[in-house]
Amino acid sequence: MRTPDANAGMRLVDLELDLDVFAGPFDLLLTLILREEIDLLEVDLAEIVIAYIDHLERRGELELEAATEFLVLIAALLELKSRLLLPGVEPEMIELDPGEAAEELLVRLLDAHRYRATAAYLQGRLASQSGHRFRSAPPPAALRRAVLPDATAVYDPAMLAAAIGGLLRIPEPVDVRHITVPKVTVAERLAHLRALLRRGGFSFDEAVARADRVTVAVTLFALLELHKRGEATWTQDEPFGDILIERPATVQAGRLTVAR
Amino acid sequence: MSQDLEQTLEALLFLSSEPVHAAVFAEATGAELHEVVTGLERLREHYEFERRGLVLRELAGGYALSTHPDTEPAARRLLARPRTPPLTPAQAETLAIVAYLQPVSRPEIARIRGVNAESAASTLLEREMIEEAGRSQFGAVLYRTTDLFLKLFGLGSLQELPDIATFDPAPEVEAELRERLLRAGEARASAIPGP
Amino acid sequence: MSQDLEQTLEALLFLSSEPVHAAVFAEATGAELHEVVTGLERLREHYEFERRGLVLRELAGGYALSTHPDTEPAARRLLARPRTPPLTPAQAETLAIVAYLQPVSRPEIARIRGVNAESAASTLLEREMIEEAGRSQFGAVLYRTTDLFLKLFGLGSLQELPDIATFDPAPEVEAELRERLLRAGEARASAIPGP
Repeated sequence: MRTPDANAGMRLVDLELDLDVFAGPFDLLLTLILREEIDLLEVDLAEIVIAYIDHLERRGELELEAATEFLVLIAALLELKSRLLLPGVEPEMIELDPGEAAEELLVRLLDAHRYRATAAYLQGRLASQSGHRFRSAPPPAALRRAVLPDATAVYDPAMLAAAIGGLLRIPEPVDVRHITVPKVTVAERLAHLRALLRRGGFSFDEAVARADRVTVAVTLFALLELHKRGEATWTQDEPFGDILIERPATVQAGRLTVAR
Repeated sequence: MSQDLEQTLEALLFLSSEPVHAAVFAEATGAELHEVVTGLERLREHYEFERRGLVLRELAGGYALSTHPDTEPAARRLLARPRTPPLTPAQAETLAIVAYLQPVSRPEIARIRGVNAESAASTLLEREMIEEAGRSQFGAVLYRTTDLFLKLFGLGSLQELPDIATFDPAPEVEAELRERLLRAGEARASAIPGP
Repeated sequence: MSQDLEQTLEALLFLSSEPVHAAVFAEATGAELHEVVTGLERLREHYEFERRGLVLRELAGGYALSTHPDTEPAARRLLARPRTPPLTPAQAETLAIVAYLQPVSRPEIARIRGVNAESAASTLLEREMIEEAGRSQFGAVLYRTTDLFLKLFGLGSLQELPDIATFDPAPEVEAELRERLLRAGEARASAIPGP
């Protein structure tokens, strides 16, 4: 039914990319990623999406099937990439070899195809039923009137008193005094952490002692920033354990060697 | 062709909840008016002579199908069974307000509950646990409970409604129940942050 | 008696807007279940052999009358609207996934479709083709199909849906997808470039 050339679904190969790490057709990039010849971490997926949108604009039409397929592929890539960005969360997923990654993408694509076919079946089925109409008029009121003698006690009257009791309860006024406008900034916390670093290593708990939750969050954000800039490194022996922060042992040509 | 017309007329009558004029059928089927009238007559005879469960009746507004009077007892047994699924919290609250404050208007119920009572009240009306009881001085429909309500709750009369003191969180407050419910409802409404 | 039963069943079917179980008819008519089933079967044959405008159908686990599809053009002219608006591709895909995987969560639907299912699911909920069916262990709302879905799609039960394997992509499609995933690069490298 499908031939490898000349059909709507194949038009994805027309998508030419010009990225920092790669220039060429989209499916070649996909192949190279799956074979780990290009590091997925280095690929800016947003750039691919923008290229695809430009591509659509140039064509002046939206090919639904090709668009769906592109979305499935890019979503699968995004998920793979997000797993790579979160080391330690699912270690077995990082071990995914190119064959397995391709297999996973293939399963996705097959599922998408399968349910697209099912959808077409359901649409056809609904259309084939359109000649069957049902009467929607309510039955005559005279026939519907409940017959009193048939009725038996099925509800507990206490339910009514309980409902009224609940409605009589006047709610506690909401206390909003504890909500304060957070004034802490990343810049302040960066300065704080740098000051601590100058004294040598420190623990995260120490850095946020007696701070409120917003300050803790902003401090963590500042710490990530320090790490990104190569100014700090950290170790955490166990999940939810304290984090020890130190200056990197050595800094070589901007690349970071983690001190252990 | 005429069998087809009779078939089509039967389907159109089945779908119509109100009586329909022969001229309307003529337009829908593309047949002549006299053909439609003949078709309807044959349909009427079919139901009558074959002793079907349906009857074709000519009313002021046109033609309509209805069920044969002989089937009425079975129809009642099918349709008039009291439907008594468990009440949702919204329905229980609405019903309790009507039971204790009757007659009470829908806007008042909404004020006490702090939320719209539209759908709960409709369900209770449909299940014949509450009914309309005239209008308030501002024109709002008033509700009261029905005899079926008493029956379904095993109550001899409204005087047998449980004393709310056992469920009342603030029994020391001496005030009219209605006033206190409204005050609590307003407090609830103002406690919910507005949009 | 049996003519009476058939007559009564016809009237009860006419009055019921939703499919009704044979057991409910047995209760309403006072007849035995097997008599009801036989009566319904004879009614079905009557509509079919006498070419009536109505059809007796088994839907969503019960029995319901509908109009004969031959009468659809006239019904459309009379009621001036199509019976059920068609589904968009996104709605149909979402419905397909719910029908086959139920109960299924929205994120799972999105994962299979590769795109957000928000708006399609809302429309299907609004059209009452799907409904909520509790929550998953992660708190996501689960969906299942409704009886209205079965009714609209002419199904007696979910078992009547074709085996999902029926919709497996053809082997050559699967081979082609595999090919594209792994060998498109090579193929392109050796082929003449350009669209």
